[in-house]
Amino acid sequence: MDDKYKCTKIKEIITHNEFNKTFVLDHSFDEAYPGQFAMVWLPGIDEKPISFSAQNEITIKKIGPFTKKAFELKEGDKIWLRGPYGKGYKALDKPYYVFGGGCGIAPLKFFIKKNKATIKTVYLGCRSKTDILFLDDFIKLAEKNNIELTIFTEDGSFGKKGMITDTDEEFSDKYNYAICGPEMMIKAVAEKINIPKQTYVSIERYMKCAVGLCGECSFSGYRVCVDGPVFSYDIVKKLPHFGSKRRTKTGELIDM
Amino acid sequence: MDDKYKCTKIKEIITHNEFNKTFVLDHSFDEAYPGQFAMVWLPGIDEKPISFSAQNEITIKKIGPFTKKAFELKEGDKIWLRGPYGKGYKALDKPYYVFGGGCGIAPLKFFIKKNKATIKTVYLGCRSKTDILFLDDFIKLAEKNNIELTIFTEDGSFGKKGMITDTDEEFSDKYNYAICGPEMMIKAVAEKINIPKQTYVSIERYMKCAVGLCGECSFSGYRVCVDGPVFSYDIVKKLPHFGSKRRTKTGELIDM
Amino acid sequence: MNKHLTLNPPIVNACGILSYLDVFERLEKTGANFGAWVPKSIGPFEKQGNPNPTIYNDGNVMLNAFALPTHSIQSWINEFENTKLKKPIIGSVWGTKPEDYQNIIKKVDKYVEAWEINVSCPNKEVGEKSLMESMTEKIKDIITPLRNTTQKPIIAKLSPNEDYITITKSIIDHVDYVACGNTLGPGLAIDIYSKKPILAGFAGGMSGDAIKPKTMKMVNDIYKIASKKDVKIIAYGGISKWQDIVEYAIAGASIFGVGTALMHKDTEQITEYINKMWTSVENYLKEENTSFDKLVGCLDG
Amino acid sequence: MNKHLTLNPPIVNACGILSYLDVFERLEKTGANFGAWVPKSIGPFEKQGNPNPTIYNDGNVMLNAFALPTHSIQSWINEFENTKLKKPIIGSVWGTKPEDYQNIIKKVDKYVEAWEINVSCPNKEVGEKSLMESMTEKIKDIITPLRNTTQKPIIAKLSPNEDYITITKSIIDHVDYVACGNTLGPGLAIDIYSKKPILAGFAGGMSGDAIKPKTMKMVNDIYKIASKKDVKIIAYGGISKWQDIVEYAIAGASIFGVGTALMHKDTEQITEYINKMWTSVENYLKEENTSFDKLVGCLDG
Ligand SMILES: Cc1cc2nc3c(=O)[nH]c(=O)nc-3n(C[C@H](O)[C@H](O)[C@H](O)COP(=O)(O)OP(=O)(O)OC[C@H]3O[C@@H](n4cnc5c(N)ncnc54)[C@H](O)[C@@H]3O)c2cc1C
Ligand SMILES: Cc1cc2nc3c(=O)[nH]c(=O)nc-3n(C[C@H](O)[C@H](O)[C@H](O)COP(=O)(O)OP(=O)(O)OC[C@H]3O[C@@H](n4cnc5c(N)ncnc54)[C@H](O)[C@@H]3O)c2cc1C
Ligand SMILES: Cc1cc2nc3c(=O)[nH]c(=O)nc-3n(C[C@H](O)[C@H](O)[C@H](O)COP(=O)(O)O)c2cc1C
Ligand SMILES: Cc1cc2nc3c(=O)[nH]c(=O)nc-3n(C[C@H](O)[C@H](O)[C@H](O)COP(=O)(O)O)c2cc1C
Ligand code: FES
Ligand code: FES
Repeated sequence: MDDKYKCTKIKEIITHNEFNKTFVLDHSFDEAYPGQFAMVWLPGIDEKPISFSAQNEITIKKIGPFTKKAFELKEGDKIWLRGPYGKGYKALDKPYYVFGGGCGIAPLKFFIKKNKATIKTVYLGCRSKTDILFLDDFIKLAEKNNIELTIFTEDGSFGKKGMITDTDEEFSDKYNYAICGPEMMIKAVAEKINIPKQTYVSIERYMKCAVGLCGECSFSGYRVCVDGPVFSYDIVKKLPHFGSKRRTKTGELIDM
Repeated sequence: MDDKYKCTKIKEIITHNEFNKTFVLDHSFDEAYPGQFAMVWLPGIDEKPISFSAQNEITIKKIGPFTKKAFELKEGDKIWLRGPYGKGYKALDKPYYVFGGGCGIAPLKFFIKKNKATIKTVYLGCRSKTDILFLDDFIKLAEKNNIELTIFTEDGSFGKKGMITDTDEEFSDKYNYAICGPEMMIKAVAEKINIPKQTYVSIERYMKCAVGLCGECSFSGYRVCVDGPVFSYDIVKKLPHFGSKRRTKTGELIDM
Repeated sequence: MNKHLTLNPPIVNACGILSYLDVFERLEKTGANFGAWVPKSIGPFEKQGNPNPTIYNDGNVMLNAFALPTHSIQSWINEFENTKLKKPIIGSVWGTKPEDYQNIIKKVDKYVEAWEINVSCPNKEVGEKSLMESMTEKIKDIITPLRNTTQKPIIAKLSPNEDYITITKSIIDHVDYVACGNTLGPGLAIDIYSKKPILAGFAGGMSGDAIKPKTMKMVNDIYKIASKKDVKIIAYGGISKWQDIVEYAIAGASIFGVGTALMHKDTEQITEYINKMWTSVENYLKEENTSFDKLVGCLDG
Repeated sequence: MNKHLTLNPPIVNACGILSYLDVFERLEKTGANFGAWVPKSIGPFEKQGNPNPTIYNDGNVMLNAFALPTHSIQSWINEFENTKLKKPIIGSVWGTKPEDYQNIIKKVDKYVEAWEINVSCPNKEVGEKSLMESMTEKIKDIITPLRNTTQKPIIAKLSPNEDYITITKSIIDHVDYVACGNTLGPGLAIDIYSKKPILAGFAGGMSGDAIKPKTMKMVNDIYKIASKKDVKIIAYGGISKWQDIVEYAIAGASIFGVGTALMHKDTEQITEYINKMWTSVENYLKEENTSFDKLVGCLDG
């Protein structure tokens, strides 16, 4: 198996808000499944892990030099990807509750589209209405497929006011749970659900090779690029680095 | 595709006569078909092309240093082969006449066993009865499968006395023709048949790489290892090197 | 008398692969039977190495141009202090001058069972010169004083890209092992749509199956010198199946490092892969009615 | 003013591959569109080279230790006299001393359009020393007098295993092309059941996809020197798909030799393969809205 780049063109750019854009690609990564990621290369700039938000889509949040450069791309520009990499969310025996926060909403859209019939409930939590990526898609998906959709915004500008953890639903072991979002949100939601064996969460760490060789993405010894990014919460909750430590570009282990 | 050696053991040795032995191998080359050959390696000695006489069998005629060494091998000894290589005899639409001379009888036994139903007639030509390799097999094959078997010996010690070309059968284009044996015998038989488009013959030239790279086995520009060893006589008869020239180990083109 | 390690099995990770103690611990917990662990090369000062892309696998050859990222010696010591590893650790060290090597070895010596002296990384950092020029004299100056720095076995990790025979002769009395070798090349890969080099570091060291015949020759060449001096060989280069271990053993190696072949394998897969590798070597030894010790260096040619 | 060939397409067989004029004729008759033909290197005396096995393909790397079999110059001349080839011939020549090269070139000069000077074969014949030691001075002594021996373009075929930058600088004023490069290594393959080296010649030059990144680096390194002196580059090393040609062009090459990739292909298959290769390059040029001349050496890094 090689790790060659696919050089493709940007067919369309969806600007969600100041900080989030979705790039629709000319090429469809047919093997990709939700939760998996690509290494996205901008020649001469850098290369970073970005999750698929559809087989031909990636969604990027502007936070630093690389993502800033990505935001300068126009429709028709070339973009380079290798992958798909890692383990994603699997369709399992029991129906799913899905929890998305912030930029983590994007890969979950992919998951829900792929597994419509097995999704019971979707929870989304964002600061404000403008932060809810793919809001229209979620509403449509929910209506068409009889999925319960609950949205929390911190400022109350859409759905319920509050945090995603403010729900008072009781969670039962008749369901599976998929969570994607910032590590603190994952921790809060997973603890609230409290069924770790049936809860799957996505973890981010700094990546160099993305093929399991260099160890840079180590998350308490699990290499996120090959062992993850999606893990069972049963494993994650016991790991000392969870919500606490990450490695930098030098390999140093520091507090998050 | 690699060209690794299969190291296998000699299960059984059939001594046909002073100059011909068949080595039955532990390993069966399931992809091999009649007319194809292996590069047979004796570590520390040399490596030479030898045709398959069955999927797990090679038949060797002692004529020089390499084949002499091969004759010293015992049952249970290791032997190394890479292949199968080249183009063999194909099963075609029309039934076959098969002509074997000398050591060329061995691969034809393989061909007949594989294509029993499509063989009409087998002609074998040898100096003497002891030179007829696999005589019992041929007799049995002929009886069971309703194949006509005609054998010529030069000394009359078996079958008809004379050369294989002494037959007065008329050959029609309702049949295909397979010939294997010394180049002069091939020429004589093929001319006698005189239906070049339906006649297939096997050519030998000195080989080094056996994978089409070095050009050493060139036969008027056809590389015997990949374009042959089995060719349509329609091609062969026009080639200036046929029955006339071959390259030596230095690559020099000399008279045969 | 030279000092040699007893590793069971004699299989280690290649340096720069898996790299961190927590990754090794995870593999030990999962049951991966490596004989020792080699953490990422420790350097004299903190550096990030090259930006991404740092690797490129074209399906035939792996290129990497990490250019030796390393964190501070103190933060390495913190990791060593806290490790629960059961198998021995072979420390790898790099520097730009002999004192770098000595300083690092002194500070970290008590945490490791042997020292691998990396004098062979072919990679450069963008805009920098080569990190280590493998000139014979320089390598000799780095290696020779180390007997006074540490009591642990010393492994010189040499490059297949240099005149390794001359280098080996110049250091053979001061080492217990020669490791053959580091990555080959370096090589260049170009993206035909951006017309730029793929690796941010421009060129990168070649590894994987593609380099095996070259390293095999290196092992055998050096074995002929080393075996007369009680110096053993560690083989690094394209080991991906049990047959490669046997082949390197016949050529003269007695410890085997696996690097690029671990690509694309998760923790469970590495565990299964490594454990099967050594079992298969043992089966071969039984079938061929020989022993590992007899195999080492028995090449008949 | 240097002399350059106009080949259409700029694709040749690598020397030692296909080798004989009758094979080239057969390919021309079948319609294979090579731009020129390179017959097997012609040497100063008849020799068989090594016994078999002369090649070993482990699936990742090709090794060969033919060790330059060659027949007499007179029998080469007989073949040249009788050939019906339409495309130009690039003669390849090897020797053990400068006079060997001059003698052969003088005798065969009228049959070829250019001379490729092989000073880079890494193989040895059993029991012999290396046929050609690629020391800078020796290569310079071989190449420099040739301008007085022939009016045809001179191609120095250098080895990736030597200090090719120093060598290039020493000969750059006396050549029209540098060919990069010959086989890498050499490498060693061992049979684990006989415990013997597989090649009768012990070690063998490495070729195929596996060596491409190293030769790519060599092409680019030498292009930086050669392009200032009107010297062009021929690339040999792991060319197996049209993308490889584009990549080598970006690195600086303007003629492309295909060797190991022709393995396992019969005459029809080579014809289809080669003809498709160049068409695909032309499609790329169209899509990228560029020309071949603009592509050569345009690496942006
Ligand atoms: C498996 C995986 C999937 C990802 N999917 C997406 C995605 O779909 N969309 C998206 O926008 N981003 C995604 N990311 C994160 C993305 O890779 C980083 O945001 C990006 O590398 C930032 O690059 P930069 O140069 O713009 O900013 P940087 O300067 O590299 O980072 C800016 C800030 O973010 C922090 N940071 C950077 N990378 C990470 C990380 N991996 N984990 C934690 N903190 C980090 C830095 O410490 C810094 O504070 C993913 C990361 C991983 C590991
Ligand atoms: C495709 C192919 C299939 C073959 N199948 C068989 C087989 O099934 N059984 C078998 O016994 N042999 C077969 N041969 C021939 C076999 O390879 C040679 O007999 C063998 O190489 C002789 O080796 P040696 O060292 O014993 O004798 P050498 O000393 O190499 O040869 C002895 C004599 O035979 C001549 N000779 C050697 N090789 C050839 C050749 N290829 N063509 C014409 N003359 C040659 C030499 O010029 C010399 O006069 C085959 C050859 C080819 C090319
Ligand atoms: C991603 C990567 C990083 C490496 N980092 C180091 C390093 O830090 N120190 C070192 O001595 N060798 C390093 N190497 C070289 C390996 O240890 C090994 O010598 C080489 O890869 C050949 O083995 P392989 O073919 O099994 O990968 C690295 C190799 C790779 C592929
Ligand atoms: C079987 C074989 C024979 C070769 N013989 C010669 C030769 O006679 N002269 C020469 O200059 N190069 C020779 N070479 C080297 C090739 O010309 C070429 O430089 C090398 O194989 C790299 O190209 P490739 O990867 O496309 O095979 C030979 C290579 C092979 C594989
Ligand atoms: S990024 Fe290298 S191991 Fe995960
Ligand atoms: S033996 Fe047929 S081309 Fe080499």
